[in-house]
Amino acid sequence: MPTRSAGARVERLIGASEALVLAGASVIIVGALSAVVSRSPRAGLTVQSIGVVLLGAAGVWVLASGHAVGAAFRSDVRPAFGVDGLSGFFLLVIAVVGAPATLFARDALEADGRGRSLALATGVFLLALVGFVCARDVSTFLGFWELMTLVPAAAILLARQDREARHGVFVYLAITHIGGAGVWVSMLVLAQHGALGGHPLGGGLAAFVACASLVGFSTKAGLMPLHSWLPRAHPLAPAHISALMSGVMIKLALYGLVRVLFQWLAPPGLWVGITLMAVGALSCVGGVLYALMQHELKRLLAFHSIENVGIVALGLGASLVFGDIGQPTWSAIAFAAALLHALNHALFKGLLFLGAGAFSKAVGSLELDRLGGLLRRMPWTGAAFALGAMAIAGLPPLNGFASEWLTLQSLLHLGVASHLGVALAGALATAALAATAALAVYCFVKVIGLVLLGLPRRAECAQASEVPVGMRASMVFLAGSCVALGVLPGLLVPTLAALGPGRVTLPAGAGLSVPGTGSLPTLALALALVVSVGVLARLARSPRAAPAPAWVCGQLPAAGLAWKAAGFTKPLRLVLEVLFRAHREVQVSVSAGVVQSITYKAEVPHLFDTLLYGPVSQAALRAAGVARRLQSGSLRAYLIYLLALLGLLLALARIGVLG
Amino acid sequence: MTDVLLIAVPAVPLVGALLVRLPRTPGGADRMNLIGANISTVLALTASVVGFVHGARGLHGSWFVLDHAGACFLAVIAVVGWCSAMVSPTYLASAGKSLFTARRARAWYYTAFYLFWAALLALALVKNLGVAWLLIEATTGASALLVAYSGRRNALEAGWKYLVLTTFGLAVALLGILILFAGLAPHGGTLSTLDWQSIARHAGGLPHQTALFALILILVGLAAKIGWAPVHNWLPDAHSEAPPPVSALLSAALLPTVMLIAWRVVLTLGVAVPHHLADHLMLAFGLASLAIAVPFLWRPMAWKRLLAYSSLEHMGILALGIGFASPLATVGVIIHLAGHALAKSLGFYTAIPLARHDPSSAQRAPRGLARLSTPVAAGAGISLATLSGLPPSPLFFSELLILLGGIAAHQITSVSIAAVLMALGFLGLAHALIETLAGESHGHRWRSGRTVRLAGRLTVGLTLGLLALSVSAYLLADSHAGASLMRGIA
Amino acid sequence: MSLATLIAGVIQVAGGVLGAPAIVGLIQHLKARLQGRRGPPVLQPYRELRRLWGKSGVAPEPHTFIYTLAPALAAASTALVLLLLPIGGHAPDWGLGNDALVLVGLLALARFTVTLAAWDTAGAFGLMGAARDLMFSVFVDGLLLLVLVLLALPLHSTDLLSMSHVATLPEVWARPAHWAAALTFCLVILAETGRQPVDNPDTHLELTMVHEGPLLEYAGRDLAYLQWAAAARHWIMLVLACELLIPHPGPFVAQLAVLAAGVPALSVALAVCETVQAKMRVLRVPLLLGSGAALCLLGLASWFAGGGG
Amino acid sequence: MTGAVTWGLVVSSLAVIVVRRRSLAIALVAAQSLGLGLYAIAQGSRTSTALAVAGTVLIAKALVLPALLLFTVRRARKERLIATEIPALGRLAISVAAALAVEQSIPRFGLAGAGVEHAAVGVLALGILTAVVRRAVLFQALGFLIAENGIYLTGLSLPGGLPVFIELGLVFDLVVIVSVAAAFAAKIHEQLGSGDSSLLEALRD
Repeated sequence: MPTRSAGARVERLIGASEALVLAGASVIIVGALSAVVSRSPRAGLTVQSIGVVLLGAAGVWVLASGHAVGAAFRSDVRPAFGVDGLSGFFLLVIAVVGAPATLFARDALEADGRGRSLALATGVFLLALVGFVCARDVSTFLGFWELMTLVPAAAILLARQDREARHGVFVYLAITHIGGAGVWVSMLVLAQHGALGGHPLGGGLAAFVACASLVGFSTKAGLMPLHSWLPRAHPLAPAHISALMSGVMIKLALYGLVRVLFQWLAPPGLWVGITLMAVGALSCVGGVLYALMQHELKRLLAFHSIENVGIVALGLGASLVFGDIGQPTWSAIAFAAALLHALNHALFKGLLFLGAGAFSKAVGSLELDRLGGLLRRMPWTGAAFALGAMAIAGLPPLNGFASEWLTLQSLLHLGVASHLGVALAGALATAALAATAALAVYCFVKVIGLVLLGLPRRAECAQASEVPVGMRASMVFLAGSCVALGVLPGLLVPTLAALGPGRVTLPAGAGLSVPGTGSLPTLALALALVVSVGVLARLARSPRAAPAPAWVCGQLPAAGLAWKAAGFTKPLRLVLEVLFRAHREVQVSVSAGVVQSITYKAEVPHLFDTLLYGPVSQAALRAAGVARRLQSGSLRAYLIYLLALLGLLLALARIGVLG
Repeated sequence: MTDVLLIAVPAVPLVGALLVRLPRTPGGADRMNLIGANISTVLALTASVVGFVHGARGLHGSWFVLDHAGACFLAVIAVVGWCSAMVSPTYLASAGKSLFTARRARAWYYTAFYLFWAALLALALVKNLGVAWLLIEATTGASALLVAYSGRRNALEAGWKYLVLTTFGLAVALLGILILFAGLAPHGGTLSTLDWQSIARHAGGLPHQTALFALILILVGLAAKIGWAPVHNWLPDAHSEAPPPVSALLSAALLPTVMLIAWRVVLTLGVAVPHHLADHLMLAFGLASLAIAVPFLWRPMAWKRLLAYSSLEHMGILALGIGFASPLATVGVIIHLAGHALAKSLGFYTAIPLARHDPSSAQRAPRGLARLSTPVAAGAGISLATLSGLPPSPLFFSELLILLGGIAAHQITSVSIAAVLMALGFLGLAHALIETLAGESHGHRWRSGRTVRLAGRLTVGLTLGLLALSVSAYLLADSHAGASLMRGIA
Repeated sequence: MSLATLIAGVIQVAGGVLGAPAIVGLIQHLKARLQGRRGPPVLQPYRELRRLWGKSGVAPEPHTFIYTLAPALAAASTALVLLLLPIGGHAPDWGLGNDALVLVGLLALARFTVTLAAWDTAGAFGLMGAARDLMFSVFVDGLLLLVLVLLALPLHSTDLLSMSHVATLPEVWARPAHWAAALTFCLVILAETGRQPVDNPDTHLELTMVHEGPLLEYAGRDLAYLQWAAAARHWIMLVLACELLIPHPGPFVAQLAVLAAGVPALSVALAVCETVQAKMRVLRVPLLLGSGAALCLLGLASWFAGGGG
Repeated sequence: MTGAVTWGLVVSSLAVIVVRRRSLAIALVAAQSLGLGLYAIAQGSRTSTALAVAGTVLIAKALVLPALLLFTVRRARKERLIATEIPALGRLAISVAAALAVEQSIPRFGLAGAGVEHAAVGVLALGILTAVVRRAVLFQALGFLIAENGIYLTGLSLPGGLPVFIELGLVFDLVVIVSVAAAFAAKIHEQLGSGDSSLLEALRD
């Protein structure tokens, strides 16, 4: 009896969640279309957000119930859709960013043709993301994979057509497509060998597929050294599209990687995990280092996406390595850590990009050195932005800390593993991640300081006004969920660990109690922190503080004298001169012995562009130029080609090469 | 019944070629063209339907064979030819002086056009290698005149190169055919010895050397006509200088149809040479064409020249699909053929308003169409996006199927190289797409004249066709069409 | 809750809150003596705290709630760290766990708030110090984590209690890995407590300040919080050193004795070090810390060379 | 007889490559075709159809086409080849070498005699080479005729000869192509004022 009733309940669940998925998708379609037909995109975007929420609910439902709905993965090319636990989780990721993003766009987009087409693009983008997660056969998978790349490009071009935008979009498409060849090859091989259908691929081919998929997916995920498109493309897009790109799209590339490495390949061997960890370490350190040197807010945030994707990759790599050295529990923990960080990054990076959008709507340019003092002018946006910054900097008691703690723990336990090589890798990765966290703190102290605090450096900042309620609400929602996940990560982690290899079950609870650690009781920590801060602050309030100007050697504080990004990061730039190769020029124009003006220009070149991408593309173009000489225009040359081809083939046949 | 129908398929345009000379006024010629085009198209489409309905084993007649593959090609040739015929009056109206005296120009154009079309339609049906060769040579004669129609110096040059290169190539192919004939002479040295079926039947008994050299000579010769690298050099010139309707017919119908002949040669003669040599030759041609196309696609080019080089790329992809010789790849080839035909002809048709409103577009790459004219921009954009294989275009699915088939045929190396080359080629098309639609454009919006309206109508129609194609490709890719497509031929 | 844990809890709180300033006082006194001055008495810090507690704070223009909350937040997070520390291998369960990484995170939070407050007042000197402090923290955190890896080797745990248990095992004496960790941790102590050669806490020249810089604007109880937090950081580091690194016998009482002897001894060592060492160029510090990292990796290798655990 | 014909064919093809005047070259090609035609008639004297076919081919190739080409040349009287050609000996050397290379790499494929096979393939190659080494567009048309003659020789020496349909079709195609070529040549003369194919290099990348 109970089993039957349980079965019936499962049936109900499945029916319900399937219905939710369909409903959500169709509602998004309706929203996308209505955005075009109606005069203003607002209604359409609202509908889209509803649809995304429905899909997220379906995802959570599947994740919680643990019963996949729809079709299972299949190796032939018959179209199929379905949702299992992993897809459900990523549906949740899509939803938690998609809903606020659409809500934000509702107030951010103008009610003109461009606004309407952007709303349409947003809807299509959401559908592409959802479709990619729900695809269950190779052609659907690859189709939505490509769409997922293209729609943002189209959205960028819809928003702006200047030279910079066109070039950025081209670089984006170019790099992702060349890398995408890896995805194509690996997916086709997997499909053709029945790996999607549930017979994991092993043997020599598996290594090839692993390499191809690593190249392909990590290009799209923006892992170094294949990241060069990311800091170009993300800043160009409209804020809510950037949020979706940075928060969701690059995560879905990792979703693909997880599918290939954890599900469709037989355990591929130690080297894959180590490689993934190396790439992850490079990405997180390199990403945050370059982020520190940026002077434009959205570009800085884009580099931080590289950093955080790197952290996720570290977790996944650690999980693979643990699996290979026979520690299923830690393998599952590392896996859960990676997924949790993916979700967290989606939350706070979405929040930060939306905040950047709000600032640019309020004051225009996002040059860090020309902002300031916005916290007083835009309290809601400012506070939410600051919270997001704290979260991405990995500070307790916010969500970034929870996932980075879990990742660090797994790396550290890799460091105490029983092989020297693995242990060294683990120790180095641990140190790298710790340094990354500290660098992130450095970077976001700089960001908050330059954007929100101090004196306004521009007239617009002095009269900036708070953005409309819809935009505020979306940011507040994201900030709230950052806090919630920071306080209650334990509700999610066991589920995620169960998705991972080994199907390990962890003790549930508000905080994270992991064997081999001193446990992270997030809730208690948060409460203790809040209470003690409250008490101490209350005590500090009396006697009253006396107003006084800040101490700048007796002068009055002036915006012109205020510190800028370059100055604040100078110590690090000097220490790491070798890496940054910064060059600067100071021009002092003196006339009649009096200094008339001093111009100072300094920049940190992106070494990957100057040393890797630049030369390669130059060489390729030169080679192409040489190859084009083939079309010399001389008919006689062409006839010689004909004779030569004929002679070559005949000769080959004659000497028996062609059998 | 079928015999009559199939005789009529090439005969009607042949008659049309003569009838269009009767009317004295341009308008009359146009009307005659309209009638002839509609009748021929209806006949050809009926024939292809007949072929689909009971062509699983191929309908064999006195001079023709109609199988699934042939039916597909027939349909494509019919549709593209119809579109080109419909477009021609608008082109002729907007075109300036021509190779021929103004009074007879239109008549000459239509005559050559219909001869060309008739030859193509017949080519999809013939069951005999020798006859096929004669027809191919005939297409050269007819289309060379059309290529040079505009009479400009460049057009003359292009036409001349086309004529010389392809005729020499075909001479080589003919030598191959004669060698094959000599080899088959023991089995009755009559014309029917060169029927596909008899070749297939007796190929096994051929002396290995004879078969090998015949195959090489025939493929090299046909390659010069198909436009496979490295003997493709006439292709960009001819496509970029010919009148747009003719370019469409050349790129979308002529090249694939000649490839059909090559395909049949490979299928029938391939058994006589050891370890899939024929397939490997196809793969070599395919990869070479892809590789050669890339550096040219990377350079900003005049619109039609860009399309021409993309034709080179797609002929390479088709060659790959044929060379992989697995059912999935074969389905992919057919879808690719049809999708490429629709998209490419759409692209060439948009060149008409382009040339009308922006004469410099014959030399420079077009820029910023989106701001100049929505229908033209839509046409150009959809055509380029489809040609670069972006979803949801049919070419996306066909390329996927072809590569999948390649892996099924254990050609992982070729598949990987092809995937990378396609991605590299995509760079060029993507750049062209971005600049064509969003680049800086000068001048104010084009007013929607006749040519622009035409572009709009064609865009709508062909886009619907493309969508239908992709839907069917997406849903029916896994059906067992592939096997029958491959079997029916011999 | 056993007697041991009760005592441990008392010492956690009392030592951290009341004892910490004494360490600073002791170091300053000894330093003065070693330099031949009379110097302030050991209890000077308490007097200063009392004085500050009576004074009113300063609200510089411009500032936001961040400036206002920073001292409380810094003090609070430091105070929470106190509750994570093992005392004599025991600690009461405050419900906060005893994880080493949580400790690191809370210290980072304190640093974050203080440096942010420096931005809030837009004063140049505070930012100068903040930038340097954050730059150091990059290397210090990496180093600290390496030390933790080494300490977690024997029992595969980052729980501070089990780590302190490691130090009581007899074989720990023979472990190069442990000594490498100990040596490296000394560098971490110097950096975290802001002592020479990394920083000079007694400087009054704004241009050379690191930890003191962001405190410039503060007065009254805010400053009291911050100064106490600085002192508490001394306590935390020294207690960690005694508990995790100085090998010591197992019994609780003995461990307490070690603690009672160790903290003053280490303070003396700090004072001596400050006297003999000149302040290093800011840019040289990372090199120093880097050498520590190399040492840690050697230790790790030696652990496996020694057949692991 | 066969030997004589093949040698005549080869020699005349080489001569076309060497000679300077276009009318002379046309005459040589006409002579080639004539020889082949007579050979065909002599061979095909058994059946009347074969005779008829051979006759038509003879007429078409030995009379009509040369006449057509000569007409073109006459129309473009004021011929001035700007660019200088490769010296005659050089042309000869290149062509002979390339032709030998090609025909040596073809194995026996079952014609009457090895000599004929080599001659046929060689002449085909020489036809292409004529188009390569000579600049004038007219020679490219002639080259095609020569190549076709080589193939025709193959056809003649096939056991049982060529099927009638093919043979007639060949001639028909030949006429079409050559007349189109002649038209082109005339137009090119009109526009460029010279038949120098090296002026036709405007289309390039």
